[in-house]
Amino acid sequence: MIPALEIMFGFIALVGGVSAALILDYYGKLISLGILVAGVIPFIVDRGYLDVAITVSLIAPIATIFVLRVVRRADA
Amino acid sequence: MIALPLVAVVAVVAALRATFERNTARKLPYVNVLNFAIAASIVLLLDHPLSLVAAAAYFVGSTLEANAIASTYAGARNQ
Amino acid sequence: MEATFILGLAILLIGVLAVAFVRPKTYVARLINLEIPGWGLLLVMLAYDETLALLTFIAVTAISTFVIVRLMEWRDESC
Amino acid sequence: MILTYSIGLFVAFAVTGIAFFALMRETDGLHRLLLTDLVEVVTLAFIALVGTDLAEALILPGLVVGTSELIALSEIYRVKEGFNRPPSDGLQIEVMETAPPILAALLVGYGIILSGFSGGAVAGLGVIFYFLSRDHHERFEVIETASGYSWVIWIFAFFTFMIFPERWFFAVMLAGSAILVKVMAKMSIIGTMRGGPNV
Repeated sequence: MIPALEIMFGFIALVGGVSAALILDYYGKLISLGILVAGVIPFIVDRGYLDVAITVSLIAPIATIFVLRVVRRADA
Repeated sequence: MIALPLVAVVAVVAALRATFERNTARKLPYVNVLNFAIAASIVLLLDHPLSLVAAAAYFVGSTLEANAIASTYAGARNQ
Repeated sequence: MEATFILGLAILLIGVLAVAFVRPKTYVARLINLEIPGWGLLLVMLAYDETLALLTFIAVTAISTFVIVRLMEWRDESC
Repeated sequence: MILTYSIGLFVAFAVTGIAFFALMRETDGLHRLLLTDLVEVVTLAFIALVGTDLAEALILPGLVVGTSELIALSEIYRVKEGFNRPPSDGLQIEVMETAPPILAALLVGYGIILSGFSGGAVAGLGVIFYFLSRDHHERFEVIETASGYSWVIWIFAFFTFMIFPERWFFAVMLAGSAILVKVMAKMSIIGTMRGGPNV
């Protein structure tokens, strides 16, 4: 991967991480976690671990759905 | 070779718009754009038959996540 | 190698700061923030090609999230 | 390479300091449990910095111990605080109607290909997710029976290693699949532990 692309995808991951840390709303936090995952996935693919990328992209939404159960109770 | 940087620029713009959008419900379309762009860049990054499967898996997973967040948010607002 | 490693360390640092000095100080916010250092550690492991540890780590993180979620549900129901 | 390692070690030390500082200042029980999970992640970063197959061999037992420790601590906390009313039904959104069978099937299939503890964790996560979205009764006998048989297979593979060392490949296959079933059974029991009538 050329350095410009690394900077771009790394920037997406950093933006997702920082905003997940700073946003106060729970739903906004979960959306920012999605952005963080979106920035991390191209690095995994670039190193050739496609099986890891498939597993990670299937497990990440499951963890989000687990958290949503608590968020709905805390929000209501 | 212009396709991959273009997709990456789209992804960066979508991520920035999604981050700096105040309204939570209005963040979700930008997140969907970001997911499209990342799924495209997975295919373009690695020339391998399995990368299509990886892009499909990422697309399914991220769409599921966005849908789950959206419907929970809507359900919490309706009550 | 370098970019992945440094990005992983940065996200690990951001995540640990976010969990340690969490705002608002609620259980749910801390649980959501707890996922950020996990992704940083994933990138560090990725830089050293520790595939099997990485896969197990992701699955175990999701499982421990579920364990804490279940504990919180018991707590909400009983209080 | 050496510079990379020193930077990583420095960041790992700083992060560990922050995590233990937060753990020291915290007094609430559930917050302390969450911070214990954070400390586990942070200390795994030290091991990951070793960066060879040794690191991989050290991380896997750390993860096993961390999971079982977290499960045990959460049970102790629940009993100590007297949370004895089981939670009601979970998330009622339309995604949970159709997605769990497909995702669970994919994860279990991939877990079977992986085998061993990693496969067990991945497949167990799929089974947890499936049980979470369905009503589940009287399935414990089946799970416990499968777990018991897999224990027998594991012991059998161990004796095969001892007595017939030339059949090592067969023994490795047996042991891997047995550990897979065992870990998957244990993890899926977490998914059903919602305080039903037969827990």
